[in-house]
Amino acid sequence: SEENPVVKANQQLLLLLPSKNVKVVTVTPKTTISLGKFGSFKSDDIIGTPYGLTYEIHENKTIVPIAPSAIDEIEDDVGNNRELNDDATAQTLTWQEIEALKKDKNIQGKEIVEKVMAAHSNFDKKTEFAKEKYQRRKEQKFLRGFTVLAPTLPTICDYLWTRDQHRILDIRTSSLSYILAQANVFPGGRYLVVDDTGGLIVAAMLERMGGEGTLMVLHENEHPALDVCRYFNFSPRQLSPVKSLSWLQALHPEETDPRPEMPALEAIVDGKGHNAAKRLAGRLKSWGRVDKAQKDFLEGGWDGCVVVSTFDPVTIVPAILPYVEGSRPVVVYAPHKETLLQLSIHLHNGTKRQILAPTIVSLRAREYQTLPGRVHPMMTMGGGGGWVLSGLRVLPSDIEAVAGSARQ
Amino acid sequence: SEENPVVKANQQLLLLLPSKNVKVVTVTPKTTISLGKFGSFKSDDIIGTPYGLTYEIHENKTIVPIAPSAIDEIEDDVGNNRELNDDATAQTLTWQEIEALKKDKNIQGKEIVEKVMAAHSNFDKKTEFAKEKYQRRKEQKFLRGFTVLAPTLPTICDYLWTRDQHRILDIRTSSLSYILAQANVFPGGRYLVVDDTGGLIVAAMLERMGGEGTLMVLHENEHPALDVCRYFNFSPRQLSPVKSLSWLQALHPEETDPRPEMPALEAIVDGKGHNAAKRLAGRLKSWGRVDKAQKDFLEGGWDGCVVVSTFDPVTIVPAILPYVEGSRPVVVYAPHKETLLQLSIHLHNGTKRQILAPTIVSLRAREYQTLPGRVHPMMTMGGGGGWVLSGLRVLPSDIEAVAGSARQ
Amino acid sequence: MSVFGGYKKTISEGDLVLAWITRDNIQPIIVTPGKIFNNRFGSYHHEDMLNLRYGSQMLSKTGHGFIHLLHPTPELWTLSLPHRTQILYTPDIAFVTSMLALKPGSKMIESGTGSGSFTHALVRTVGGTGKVWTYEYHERRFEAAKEEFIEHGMLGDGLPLTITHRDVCKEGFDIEGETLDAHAAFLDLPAPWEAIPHLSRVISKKRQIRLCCFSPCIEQVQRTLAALRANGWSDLQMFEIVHRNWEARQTLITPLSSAIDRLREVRDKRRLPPGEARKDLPKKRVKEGEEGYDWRAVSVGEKEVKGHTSYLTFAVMAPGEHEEVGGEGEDVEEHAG
Amino acid sequence: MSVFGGYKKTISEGDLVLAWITRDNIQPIIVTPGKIFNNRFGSYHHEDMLNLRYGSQMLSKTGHGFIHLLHPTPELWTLSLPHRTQILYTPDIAFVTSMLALKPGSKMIESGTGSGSFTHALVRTVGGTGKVWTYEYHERRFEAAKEEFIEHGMLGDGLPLTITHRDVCKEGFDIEGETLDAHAAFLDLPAPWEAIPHLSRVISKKRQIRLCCFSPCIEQVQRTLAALRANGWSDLQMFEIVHRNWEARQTLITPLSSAIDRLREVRDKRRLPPGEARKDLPKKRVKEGEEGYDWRAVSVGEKEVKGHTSYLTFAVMAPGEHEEVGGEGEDVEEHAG
Repeated sequence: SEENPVVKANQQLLLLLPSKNVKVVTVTPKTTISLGKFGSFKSDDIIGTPYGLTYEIHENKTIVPIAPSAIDEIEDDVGNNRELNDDATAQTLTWQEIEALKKDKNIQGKEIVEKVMAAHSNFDKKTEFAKEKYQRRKEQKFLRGFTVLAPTLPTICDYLWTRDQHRILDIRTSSLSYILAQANVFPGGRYLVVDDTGGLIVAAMLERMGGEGTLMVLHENEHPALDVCRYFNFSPRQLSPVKSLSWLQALHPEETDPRPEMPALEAIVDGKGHNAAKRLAGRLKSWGRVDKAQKDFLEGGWDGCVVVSTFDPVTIVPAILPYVEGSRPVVVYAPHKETLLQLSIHLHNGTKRQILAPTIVSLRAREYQTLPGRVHPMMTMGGGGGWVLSGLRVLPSDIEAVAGSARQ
Repeated sequence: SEENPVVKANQQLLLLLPSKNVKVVTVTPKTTISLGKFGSFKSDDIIGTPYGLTYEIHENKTIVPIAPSAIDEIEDDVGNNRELNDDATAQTLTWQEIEALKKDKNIQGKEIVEKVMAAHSNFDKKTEFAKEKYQRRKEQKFLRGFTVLAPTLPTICDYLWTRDQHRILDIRTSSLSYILAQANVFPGGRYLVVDDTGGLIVAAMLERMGGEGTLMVLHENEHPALDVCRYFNFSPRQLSPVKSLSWLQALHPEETDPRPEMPALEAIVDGKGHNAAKRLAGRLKSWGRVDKAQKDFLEGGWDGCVVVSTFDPVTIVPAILPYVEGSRPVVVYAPHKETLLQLSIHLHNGTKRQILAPTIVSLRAREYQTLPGRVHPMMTMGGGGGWVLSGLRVLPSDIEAVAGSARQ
Repeated sequence: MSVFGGYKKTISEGDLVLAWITRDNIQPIIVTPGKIFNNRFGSYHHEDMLNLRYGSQMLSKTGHGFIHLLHPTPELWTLSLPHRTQILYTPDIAFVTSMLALKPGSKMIESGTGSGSFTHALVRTVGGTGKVWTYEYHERRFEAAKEEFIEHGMLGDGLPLTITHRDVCKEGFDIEGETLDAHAAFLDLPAPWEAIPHLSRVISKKRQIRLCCFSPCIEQVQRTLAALRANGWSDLQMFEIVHRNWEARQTLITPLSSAIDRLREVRDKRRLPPGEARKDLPKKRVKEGEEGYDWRAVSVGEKEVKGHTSYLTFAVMAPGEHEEVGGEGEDVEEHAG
Repeated sequence: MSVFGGYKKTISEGDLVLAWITRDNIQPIIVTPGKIFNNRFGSYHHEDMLNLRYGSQMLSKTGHGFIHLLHPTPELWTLSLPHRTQILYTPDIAFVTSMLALKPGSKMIESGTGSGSFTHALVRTVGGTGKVWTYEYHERRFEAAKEEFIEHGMLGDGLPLTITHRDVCKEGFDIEGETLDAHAAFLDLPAPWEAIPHLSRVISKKRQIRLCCFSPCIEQVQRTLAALRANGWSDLQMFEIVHRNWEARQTLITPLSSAIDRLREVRDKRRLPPGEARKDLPKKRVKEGEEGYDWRAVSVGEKEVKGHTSYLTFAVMAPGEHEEVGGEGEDVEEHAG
């Protein structure tokens, strides 16, 4: 069974700030981690602690665990407090006075909030609910502290989407989860993946593989771009399923350089022999890695493929389909439905229906406000989320032999 | 102010049956209207009564107004009554016994329901809620009666959609309402309309015009297809804004036959003179109608256009745009988003941006179950509803003169 | 006749013009010669607007910016309102209008008036032969709406609109000296269940009456449903309008072969002796839709989707006698038939 | 290793094969030589399936019909279940799995087992190193699920699944002789608020615990939220998964000019003397995608859209001590902080 996860030295850590923004920090031992206006704390104080704790930062960078608030939402913009003229003039503390409070090291965030609330001239007129809302708003502004987030797929996906949704091709947790289910990702499976999101898809699949099986990454540049994996803090074992080939190496193995030859005798005797041998060893190792991955890929019989790419899937899917085993899923994501529409029509017309019932699905997780007495869908929701086409590779009775031979 | 509407002799009437299906009948005076297993009644008994009443049918085709049930829904399929084995064997009355009850003219529907419920062996085990649900189901089966529906746009649109959604191009109340709003339809406006739904769009616009203004119908066949209007039971005044032209008459007025000439003298003297004169009068009237409509259309300055067509809007909108006045709405509906996508790109590239900020909108009315303690969105909802592109015709500063001259 | 229920062709002095800068920035202007409308892209003199046709694109004096001079409509007016207040938007307004079966001649109750966005659409739809009674509790909002309605030619002698400063939950809808006999009602109130019992006094008994309650939270809907049942309303239906705006765009179609070509290029460059031209060719920036490339038409949803406006609860009162009964319905037993 | 967490290449005797007839008709078959699978398009002999590769299209003996022989997966299994029972579908299952952060090694509580559709996905995801405890109150359903799990190789010695016949609302989740220390829980119960207080005894205190409650009605969500607050759960979130299936189609692009051409044709025919060829040409039926015509690729939504499955309420328990407190939370004051 999985170990109880704790914060490790040198890991990437996602922290939730009182502003509800997420900040990524590196937990370098024996350093101070600064959260700007939300305070600073010592990295050693959190190493070895479980994920999910919330801390307030006190004097001298000390952190104190506090109870997470059960109601940790700010109400969405519902105009139910219309009677109150909630403008800036209602606040009787000046901006300078509040700043002075904030600079006073002897006053904690909670106290500032209380002072600010007490100084609000209309505060008594507010409904109980509005008071709470006001308090939460002020806490966001003045509290010093953070919550240690567990590096889960939804947390990381949301963080990346908020930072730059285009970089991850607009994918959201709902679509990504659906991809993992439709692709039937489990420990020990052998999957092909095309991932132009910087590694989010690879990471999500790796997490579900638990260090068993093979994940063949097909990439557009010389090396795969898998930066996103670092947020997941994978162990070497969890990373072990990854193999990779560039598209050139995968689809045109005949163009691969031959096995590096022994260097000429001169290279060894001219005094640089040691370096040359090392270089050779490196080149040999790299060649061997590619050679093995190519043999693996060409052997076929893969347990499914997941394509999330900036290249037209109409040109990708037919190229890799012969290497996918029968009754195994083909799952393609695109930020625009029209891209998958073309793919679907192409599959229907072009490849003798080797994909059973390709279906395009849109998935959105519609979030609700959960405040007591105030339940409703969020007034605004982020767009995006993309589209997923999925189907199963099948073997039409009349091309069975052909399909088989393509994969010898 | 609008008169209080009542059922009129010879009108088309929509009746809601206990099965929740809608049936259209013609209210011919002094006849019997049959609702099949839900009974028969005399047309005269409802002529002159207001819309919205619910009747039970008693002996001798007499109808008795009854209170509409406040809870008139059957619960959607939520599996909250899992414990009960609600299979056919739980009913101790045989099918034959129930049929005998139904045939007994002395027993009303409500009584049958009671007998059937009493005979249900598990009835006591059901929750209060499930009992009510069961009762409603049985009422649907055994009650004789109906509700007189007011011929409103939502009622008629739902009826047509259920009968044949393709015939009305998949349009639903939500999209149709949005079209009327975006097209700014009001009494006295002058609108162009292309309606390939059999008249639903025309009818909806006519209803909002209240007999004032002009509604120019552009049609693909020799005569406009406006059958749907009959469900709205319009008065002659309400219908008066309609004028119509075929596409040939509208866009190629030069091909219109010249004014019919006086017949040759022989036609009058050979004894058929009277008929020939009558024919001529008819042809002259028809020619005059077309001629007037053509002048109207070509004069331009229309207060907006609504296009709901089976023809590609890319070929329709540029053809009629010159006749639409500046700052007036252009609203196009299509059952598929892709059709409007092409139109939008065409408008952007092709016509020097004569339409301001064309936007494609999808609208769905998501219905909820409203039963006490059981509120949730309906488990299934009909698809469809289509897409609406809307924008405003504008006059780019550099083509103002050109645009003006097209409409002289 | 208000400008919100009629059209003009050209702009005259004193006209209300909506200056479209962007979709999110539409500014109302009363055309007043001598005045100048400024935005960060330029200046526009009101007198230059005179006699222009509505819909005209107007260039700024410097020629860098432009605006479009639009004719007011209830829909554009709604778009032009500052988004910070709770407004009824067109998708909801449009659906409610149809569900309440409004048309020329309809007699309609609205409370509260709020920003007046629905009121504009109502006045347009009921026309000169209908009636709209609107009620607003909040005094400042009442005053602002009244002033605006007068300015827009919607309020005044012989016009179909009446606005009343009133807490309808406490004082009901009666208007002295007037028999309302309303056909339909729309309640956008925090506690519609307090107002529902008052409706029976002011709605027509000769016809079917339609009601819509507009509530953001589900708990409000639940109490409203109970009150409707207790007060004899039937055919209870609840909807949410789910709408989304899309824009057409074109995206470049990039075939996999282009990746393979580039990989070959990189490989071939590496095979060159060190020092020889290894630098990449600068990537050319392609303009959307540029010729010589493959483009795919795609639809792109808004960035910020309106996830929810409000729940729309509809009910019908059958023709006939309806007494003031039932109160707010809080004592109604759950699952009661 | 269950067939629901592993793949085979070819079909052998005794294998579970899913015969795909249509998307709405997928039939499970245990391959038994001598048996015949019949549907209205033909007959398929089990022995002919032996040694075929999974995914093969199999023609019927008459050659008129065909089926596809598919490898079981939790997703296909869910699709194959009769739709009349309340099932968890893949879009919800997938989202819940991610939100509960399930992966190989996770220890998971599920109640009730229901149709077992989620259980199949859970067993696949937690793998051989994880644990799934599932509880079912309804006896007949418990027996059916147990039998099915055994048949599917998911239940048995050394396997990660445990099924218990239990009303968890009354008796809680404890299993004699076992320390659960679960990481996550999923409650698909009519009254999850009755089960929530029992969770604290069986969840790990050394880590963050995640919970999901699956409820069709909003009133259930409201009571669940109150119970979660009263029992120390935080980070309450509620979602609905809105999903829709689309199919690609091609529609004919008909230009307006074709209408005008036809109008001319009709006019010209009428000008002919009566009696001369006036009959219309028969309309040719065009096949979708046929060459020589203009086609537009369009997406068509399902006819019957799943409007709602359930509300998904999520909550988190921070690491540390959590006592049995709070009960069902019904006495929690509204708006309490």
